[in-house]
Amino acid sequence: MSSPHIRQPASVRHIMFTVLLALVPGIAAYVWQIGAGILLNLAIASATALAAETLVLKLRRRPVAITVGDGSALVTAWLVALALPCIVPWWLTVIAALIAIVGAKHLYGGIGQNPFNPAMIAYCAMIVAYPAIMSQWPAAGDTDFAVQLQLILGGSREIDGITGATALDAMRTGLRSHSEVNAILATSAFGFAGGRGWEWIAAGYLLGGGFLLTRRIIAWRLPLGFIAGLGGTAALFWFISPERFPSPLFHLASGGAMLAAFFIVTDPVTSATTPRGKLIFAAGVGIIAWIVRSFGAYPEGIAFGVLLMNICVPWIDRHTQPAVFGQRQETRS
Amino acid sequence: MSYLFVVLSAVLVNNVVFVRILGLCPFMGVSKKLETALGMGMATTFVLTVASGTSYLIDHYLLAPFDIAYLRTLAFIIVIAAIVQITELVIHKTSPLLQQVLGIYLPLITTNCAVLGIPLLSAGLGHGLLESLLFGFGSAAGFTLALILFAGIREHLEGADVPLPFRGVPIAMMTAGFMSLAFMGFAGLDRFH
Amino acid sequence: MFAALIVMTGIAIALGAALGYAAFHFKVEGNPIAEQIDAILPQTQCAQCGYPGCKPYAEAVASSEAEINLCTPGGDDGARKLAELLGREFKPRGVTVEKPKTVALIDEQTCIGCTLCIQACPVDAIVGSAKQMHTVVSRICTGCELCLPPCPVDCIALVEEPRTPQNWRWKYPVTGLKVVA
Amino acid sequence: MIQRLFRFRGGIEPAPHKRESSAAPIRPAPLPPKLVVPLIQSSRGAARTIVTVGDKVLKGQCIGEPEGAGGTAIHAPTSGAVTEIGRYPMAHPSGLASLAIVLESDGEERWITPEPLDPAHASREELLLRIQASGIVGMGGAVFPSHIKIGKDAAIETLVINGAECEPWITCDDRLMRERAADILAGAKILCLLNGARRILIGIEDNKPEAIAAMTAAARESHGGGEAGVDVEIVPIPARYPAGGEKQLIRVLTGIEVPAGKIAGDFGVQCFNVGTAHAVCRALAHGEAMISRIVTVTGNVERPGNYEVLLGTPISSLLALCGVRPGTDRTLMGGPMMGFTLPSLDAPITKGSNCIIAASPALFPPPPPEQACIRCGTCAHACPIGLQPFELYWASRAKRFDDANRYHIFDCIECGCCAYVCPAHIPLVDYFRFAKSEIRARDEEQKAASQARARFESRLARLEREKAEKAARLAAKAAETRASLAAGDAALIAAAVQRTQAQSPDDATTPPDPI
Repeated sequence: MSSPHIRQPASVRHIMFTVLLALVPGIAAYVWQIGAGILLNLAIASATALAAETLVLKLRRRPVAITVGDGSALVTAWLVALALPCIVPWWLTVIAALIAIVGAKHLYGGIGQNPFNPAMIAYCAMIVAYPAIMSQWPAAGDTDFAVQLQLILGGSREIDGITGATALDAMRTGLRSHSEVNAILATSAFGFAGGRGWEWIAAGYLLGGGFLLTRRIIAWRLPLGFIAGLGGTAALFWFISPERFPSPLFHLASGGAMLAAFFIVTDPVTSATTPRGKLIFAAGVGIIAWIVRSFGAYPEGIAFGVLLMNICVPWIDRHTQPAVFGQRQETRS
Repeated sequence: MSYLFVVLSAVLVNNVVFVRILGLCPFMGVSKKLETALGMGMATTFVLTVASGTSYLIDHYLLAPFDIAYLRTLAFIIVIAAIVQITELVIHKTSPLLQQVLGIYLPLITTNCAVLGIPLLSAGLGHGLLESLLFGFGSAAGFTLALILFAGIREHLEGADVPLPFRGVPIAMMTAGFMSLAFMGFAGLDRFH
Repeated sequence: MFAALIVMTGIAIALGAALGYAAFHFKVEGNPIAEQIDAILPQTQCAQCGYPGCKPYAEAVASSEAEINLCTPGGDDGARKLAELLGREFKPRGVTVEKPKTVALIDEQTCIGCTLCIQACPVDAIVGSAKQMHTVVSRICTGCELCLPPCPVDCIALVEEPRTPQNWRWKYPVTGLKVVA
Repeated sequence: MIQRLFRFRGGIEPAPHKRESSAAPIRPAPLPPKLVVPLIQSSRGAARTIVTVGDKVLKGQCIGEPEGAGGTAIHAPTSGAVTEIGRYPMAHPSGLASLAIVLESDGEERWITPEPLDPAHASREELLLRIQASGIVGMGGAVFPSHIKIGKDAAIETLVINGAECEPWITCDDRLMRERAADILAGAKILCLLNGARRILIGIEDNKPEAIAAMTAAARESHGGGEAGVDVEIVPIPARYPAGGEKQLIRVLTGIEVPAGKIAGDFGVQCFNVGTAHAVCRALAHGEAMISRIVTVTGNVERPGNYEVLLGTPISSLLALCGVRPGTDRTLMGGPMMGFTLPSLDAPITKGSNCIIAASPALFPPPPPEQACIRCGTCAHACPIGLQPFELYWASRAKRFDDANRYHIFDCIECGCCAYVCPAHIPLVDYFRFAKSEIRARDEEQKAASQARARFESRLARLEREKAEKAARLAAKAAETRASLAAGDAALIAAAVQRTQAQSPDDATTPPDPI
């Protein structure tokens, strides 16, 4: 055995379970505002993820207990479930969780070695493969668990009035038909800041994010960079033309912005690791998210932003290496 | 503005590798190291820009007047092959520095289908000379971008404990697929005005 | 029809002429790749690759005459480096056991001073003169074994370098991750 | 003057565990019957033995002369007889053996007559020679020969005396400062004479108030003695590992960051350990060569404390003195952050051995199994050098040594902060040590290869030249022959013809080549 001979009590397991704990307020708000269907999705995703991870580790003859027990598969599963619409049929959640755990994580060697955020790979794959299902969300104000259960179990999706568009969708469609922002915001899908009910969920994520920040589980530069990138770009265009571009508050309170800010761009494995790189990475995600939301073909651009910036991470890290001890001085003299 | 749009669209929205799925051979072959990826990208950019311009000239002034546009593919192939060869010879002799950077990649470019595909696409889209040049340059820049980013990830992956059956090319293909998925996020941007 | 033939022929002739002109006027001698290959080779000059020394082997590899995995002292590591430099596919050498670095040692009791080993040594690492005992300068010796066959009394042996704190190496950490490699 | 302090990045605050051994005063360790003094004591060179088996030596008598400029002398730790000069296991993680002089003590402890040297009346060269001849090396653990460091001709402004002792468990410098403050100060002033520094900064971690008080009192006293010209300041610094690293301490005290590969002297600063300063004072003012040092013995022992131990004392006998408790599974030399597990307890105490820790699983739990790195960056946060340890780990694990170099692996001081904080329990430092020794070996091979290439090419050139010379000689001879032919020397022709004829039948009888 070699030095150091003492170690601080810290573990990956502790980090992961703290993250799960921090997701609880957001999930509680979700259940309260949108309905309990999300709990079922969380359970499906968790079970699939844990089973898939166990199977892969067994196949590869790697230690199972310690790796499954670290909780990282659960974090991925929860993020997948929270990113998908909460009324997707059960098989879609299963496929998404499988893609995340097996395709995006274990094919690269397991935790810590995947270049792409597994949850976002799953989300993008699903939105590209099943665009129709992926754009159906519970209609605003409809929190009936029985209906959601029926949809999740694969019930017919043809009934109007059960599913509805998200705030981002409504905003897009409205703007495409040349309505003004304020007129669109007055419709029923919107609450006081973002989608009706969704601003409470965003607040829940914000609360959990604050908890993670105080526990130093996540690096503050990542959420800050993301919020600055998304909010800053939105603010700029909103300032230029408030009729055609919604406010930064709307952007930050709708869709998965808060979930992304504190739980997705903060994934240490796939984000940039240098101090400056973290800011660049997260701001890039925010800017791309805004561009895709405003001009692209998909209603939510955060997932694509994350993947595109994941691609750039080696490049960002390479060019933002911090100065080592004594280096700054040397360049000065 | 619209010219800038041609370039941006060619680089990001219709990325030659991730969206058009062209030029995969050098994309997989020369992306193991960042330095070589950069060299390959620069060489391709140079050749593709020149090839786009020349192809336009051949198409516009030779094939069109004689009404033999159906020979486009054939004509472009020999022209591009010859250009690459001549470029290599000239660079080899005149600029040892460029030869060091681009030298071993130039012969490989002859087999890059993107170099043929882009002029053909360009001719099909009815681009003018400047547009053809920009389209060629933009596509090649997109190719270079894809190559560099891919090389960065592959270099990193060399340290990863990838399952044995997936080591090497399989995981690289998977990665290219995921990158392609990411670039789909740009879909629709070129249609927005 | 004729227009097509004429145009295509014209293009072909024009390009052919241009290529011929270029090939003639821009001809270059020398191959800088050989130098780069030579820099990778371990310079034992052992000739185990079948070429008389490292430089000739480098030139053979550069002109695609030789495989890149012929160098025994370089091992798989060296072959991998060559593969990377030349963009060729890496081929394992088959021999997986890496030999520790050795140096030649002359048994001074047995040596008869024939100078044959001195003539064989590619790096002049053996000193001595006729009828005098020879000795190996172990700092310079590359362990190429070329001095073994000429010795008429078999007084040369290859010995492992002694381990000292200076050349002692830390081992690769034993990782708990892999239960079965 | 109130000293402004600077911060270094990173660092950790492990539990200090200093009280265990710092309470009791320094005790002399009893004389062991047999002492093993290795010839390698400094990091730069060995000593050459000047005694033979059977020689009787006195305590403090030189038994090994410095070999080369970097060597330092070694001395007999006690009086007695040389019984053997042979290879013995040394206190090194490798457990390799090295040449050592074995001394059987006669129990009389008869000193050689000491010859003090008054620094005020000696030339710089004399002082340097004396430091080398007294075998003084850095006592902080690096064992760098002091005469080389102090002998550098550099414009030194500040002398930093390192009393930080940031590693947990170790208290030998603490006790030394409490008990021998005056000697340390005197040694520091001699060092100032040698390097021309105008001020002395003595950095002590603020968890050692008694040491700070003792040093402050000594400084006040000596100042009262009228020695002007050199400012002495005792600076309490925040306890934060690795504040006692030379470059970290210099950073904290002066704000100067000395980059890797440079020495502090280039920046007008020199740093010596308190133990070194003390040894300099003993060597010059008292004429005593370095034959003992203070060693902390602590951990899972009955009587932890600090002992003045003769060099060459076997570690096992030192441990026996303190009473090792049951449950001890290994013994560490050095602190728990940077020390190593001793491969053998027969190894002797050397000049760099500051601490011996009896380790038990209760005090030093075995590391939990290594998990995968999640790139959380905790290690980068803790690194005092500002490196990215997870990148270094990634590169070292995959044996991508060029990458490791790009991420400045040789700036790593192996302080262990990264491994201490790692939530995945990765032995990061092990990976870095592995990568460093591989890279060093590769560089050596590269050097050897280019040397071999040069020799091979010059040999080829020589053979070529010899061939050309031979050809030229032959050509000259042929020309001569032709000239004599032209002169019509018929006799010569006849002789030649005869020779040829005499040979040709032989040629005909040789069997044809089977191929």
